[in-house]
Order: sequence, then structure tokens, then C-alpha cells
Amino acid sequence: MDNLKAIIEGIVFLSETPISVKKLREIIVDAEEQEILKVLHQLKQEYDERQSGLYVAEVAGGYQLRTRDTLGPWIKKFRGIKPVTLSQAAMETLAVVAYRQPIMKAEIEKIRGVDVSGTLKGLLEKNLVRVVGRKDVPGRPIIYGTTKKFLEVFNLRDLSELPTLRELKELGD
Amino acid sequence: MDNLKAIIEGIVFLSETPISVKKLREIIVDAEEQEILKVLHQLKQEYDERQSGLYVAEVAGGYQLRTRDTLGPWIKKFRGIKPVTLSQAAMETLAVVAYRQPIMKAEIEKIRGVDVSGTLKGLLEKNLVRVVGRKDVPGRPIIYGTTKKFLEVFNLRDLSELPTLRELKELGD
Amino acid sequence: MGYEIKLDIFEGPLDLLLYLIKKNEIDIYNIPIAIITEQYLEYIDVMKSLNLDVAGEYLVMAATLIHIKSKMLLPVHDDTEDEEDPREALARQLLEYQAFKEAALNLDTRDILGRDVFKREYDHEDEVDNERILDEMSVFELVEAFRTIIASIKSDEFIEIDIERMSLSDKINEIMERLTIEKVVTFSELLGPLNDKIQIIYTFLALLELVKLRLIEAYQSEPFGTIRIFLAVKQ
Repeated sequence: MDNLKAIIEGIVFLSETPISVKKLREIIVDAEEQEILKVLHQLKQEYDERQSGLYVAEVAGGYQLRTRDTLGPWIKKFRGIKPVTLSQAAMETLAVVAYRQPIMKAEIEKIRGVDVSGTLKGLLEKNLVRVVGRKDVPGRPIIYGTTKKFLEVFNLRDLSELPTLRELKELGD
Repeated sequence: MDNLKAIIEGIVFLSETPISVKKLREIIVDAEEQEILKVLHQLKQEYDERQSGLYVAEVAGGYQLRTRDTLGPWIKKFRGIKPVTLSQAAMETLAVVAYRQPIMKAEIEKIRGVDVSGTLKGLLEKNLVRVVGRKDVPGRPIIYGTTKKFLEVFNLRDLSELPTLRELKELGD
Repeated sequence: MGYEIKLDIFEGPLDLLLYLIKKNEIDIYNIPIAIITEQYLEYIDVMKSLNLDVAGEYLVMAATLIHIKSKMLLPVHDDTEDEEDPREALARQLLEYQAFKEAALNLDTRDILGRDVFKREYDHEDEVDNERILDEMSVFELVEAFRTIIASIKSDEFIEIDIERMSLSDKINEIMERLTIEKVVTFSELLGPLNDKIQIIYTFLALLELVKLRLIEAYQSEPFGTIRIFLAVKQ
């Protein structure tokens, strides 16, 4: 297929959420997954090389065209809206959930030393955190984890991309 | 400005409607209209030259990034595999079925206060709700419940993993 | 007093303690507990004098600090070598919290979508009623939807939904599914090789509920004979 690159570029451009190679394969049946992946990386490289205002983001198990962070100030002016930011409290709760998931509310509170009802609810509403299930202990408390949207918003391919938490073992020294 | 091209590319990419040179000038105050116009044509040419899947469309007195019409068949296919969506009304009916099952249609309607024929049909088609059985009373009303797919979609092992209202209230209002 | 209005920026007692440790350039593994306790309590007093709502967590920590302080004053016996330094648990807690505080800052420096990098927005005009993509929804939204409905009607006719009730629904679904396929099932078949007492109870309760709902019928030809279960209405 000579226009495989153009097709992939078009779909990645249109897709509202990061699109996976698997999904691209469903649309372009004539191409192998390997081939699609190769083209995606080629596209990514080309966007970078020509210093385009856009880049191919590899997030949440898929690919998506986004504006580069250097354009931030102009985009904000263009959109005319203040971006919603998370409070420090919300950020800390989110970090604990991200690194310790699946985790119970009581465990988050033990780590942060404060009641997290409000921040947890905010994170659930923003769809950054979700109910994963219940723990098999008496009372069957709810356990929480992060969502796909969390990966999308924080520009992460998957959870393993999170930088390692500072080691705590130094305590014994 | 060395990154003028990148900024314009980013804004043209994000703009939901064709953006005019005048509007671009309002955002990028440091550039002259003439300069912006020049960059737009340069961008247009570059997208054409590298046979990108996208092109800079000049429409309705403005500029916008669009997919090329040669991609038509694939775009159609892409749009065809659109993910399943739920409306708020469907969500509410689903919530009532999930928490009150096994339940009759009349009971759902009593709780929701509206006719649920349409939303219920949609949920049955999406395989989130199913017919559990019929009641042996006059009229033999149908009883509804949730499906295995419902558990899958909401990431639940079983129904007892659904959070209770009390648990939700504990998260604060 | 030399305290600026910094109080509301603390994310809790651990955060305040970390601040004091940093300010005093103290080694976290060797906290001079008397000094820190004194400064911590002064902060609490300032908060109170400013009529700030001092959350209970701050007071719990104050009590912990005082407790550690008193333990430190007790003479150390030679034979209790193994005994943990009373400050150790606190130091561990502070280090853990500090690690997550850093992780939070780290998350904040990433290219955040909608703040640093942007994607195209789509007008969903063609999609009536705010449709949401199914695989992006969480169970939280489902509960919220249910809560909204409940809130709009007289709530006293509703019993609290609990885990037991939902377990019963699971069982009901399971039995009905089986009957749809097998048409007739005996009571002992339904119980199967269950040795979980709770499961047996749920199965029994589910059957009672189904009979009450007139969804199934149960027959027994003789006392202590086999109980056969049918759908009340053939599908």
C-alpha cells in the first residue's frame, strides 16, 4: 500500500482517544500490525524532525496527534480558557493511588495522614481514578485504581512508565 | 519568531472551524498578517509536497487541517467502528436495573418517572441488560436483570462488588 | 511571632512536620523530638488563634509527638537493646509520605493534556443527550446516576442497598440462566458440590425470592423427596 502512511496519519489525526495498533489494523486490514507500527514510528520521527507544532503522542496504549508543549501559551490564548488544574492534595492522593493500586481509602489516608474523602471523590468525578473492586477482607472495602484517562492526561504509555518511587529502604542504614 | 510556523500549525490543527488570518493575528500579536499568510501557504505547500494524509484547507475565509478525500473509505470505516455509547437516560435506567434487579419495566418507570421503553430496548441491544424471566401473574410481565457483559464493562467480578450508596456517601458530598 | 500565614498550605500533619524538619535542617532519622514537638504545638496554637479549623488529624499527631517525647524521657535499660527507637515509626511514615509528595510533584511536571499539550476537541452536536463512550465509564458514574434518581424521590421507600442484596441478585441471575437452558433443575443440583455455607444460604434465599416473585415453581412429589424447579412461565 503506497498511501499507508497517509491513511494512518489521517486516522491518528481524527481519533478522539489514542488509537491502538490493533484498532488501526481492524480498519486497514491489508497491512500487518508490524507494518503499521513501523509507519507510526516513522510518522512520529518525521513530525519531530521537521519541528512541527504537532507530535505523535504514544499514550495509554495508543497514538494521538497533539500540540507540542512549547505552544502552550498560544493555545491557552487561542482557547481562552484557564486549564483545570489539580490541587496539591488531589495530586498527592492521585500519586498514592497510581503507585499503590489497587488500594483502599484507609491505606491512602494512612500514607497521607489526612482524610481523603473529598479529593478521592473529585478524582473519581474527573475519571482519573476508578473503583477497581472490593478487597477480600472482612467488610469487603472498595479498592481504587487509576483509569485509562489518567494515562492519557499524564502522557503515560502505561503504568510501568511511572518513574520509580524513591526507595525507602535507606531507612535501615 | 522562529517557531511561528509551529504555532500556526498547532492552532490550525486545534481549530474546530476554519480560522481566519485576522483571528490568528489576534493570538500571535508579534507577527504581521502578511507574515502569517505567508506561513499558512508554506504549510499548505509542505503538507502537499510530503503527500501527507492531511491538508490545509482554505475554506469559509479561514484555514483548517483536514483529512484528504482520498482517505474517504478508511475514514468511513474508522467512523463505523465507533465505540458504543450510552446516554445519561440509558445510564440511569441501567443503574436502576443494576441495583434493583430482578425488576419489571413498570417498576423502573415508577422509579425514574418516565417511560423507559426506548432506553431499555437500547440496553438489551447493547447486551447490558437481559430478560431474566417472566412472572406468573396476569400479563406475564418480563423481569429484567444485568448481563455478564455488564460486569465486564464495569470491571466487576460480581454484582456484590458494586459500591453501595452508603459507601458513596462516605466520600462526602 | 515569626510565622507567616503559611498554615493553609500544609497538606496535613505530615506535611507540617516535614516542613519543620526542613526548616530546622534536621536529620529525619534522628529527630530532636522535644524541639519539633514544641514547634509543632506552636503552629497548632497559631492556627487556633487565627480561628482556622484545625483538623482532627493535626491533634492526633500532636498526641503522638507528646507520646514519643515521654517515651524518650524514660531511662533506657541495657537489656532492651532490641527495642525500637520510639521515633522510628514516625520517621518511616514521614519518609513514605515524602516519597509520594515527590511523586506528586513529578507527575505535575509531565506534559499534562489540556494544560501543556492539547488534542483536538470534537463537537458532539450530532450526539443527543451527552452520550458517553461505554468503555470509558466507571462504575462510579453508575452509582452517581442511581444516587441522582434516588435523591429526586421520597427516599423512605428505599432500603439501603448492601452487598448481601447484590449477592442475592447474582444468585438469582445464575439460577434463572440455568433454568432457561436446562428447563428443570433439582434443588440438590443447584446446590451442587457447594461446601461454602454462605453460598448454600444464598442459593436457598434466591429460590425463596424467585418463588415469591412468581418467576419459578418448585415441586416435590413426596415429603423429603426431590425438589424440582421449573420456570413459572415458559419462554
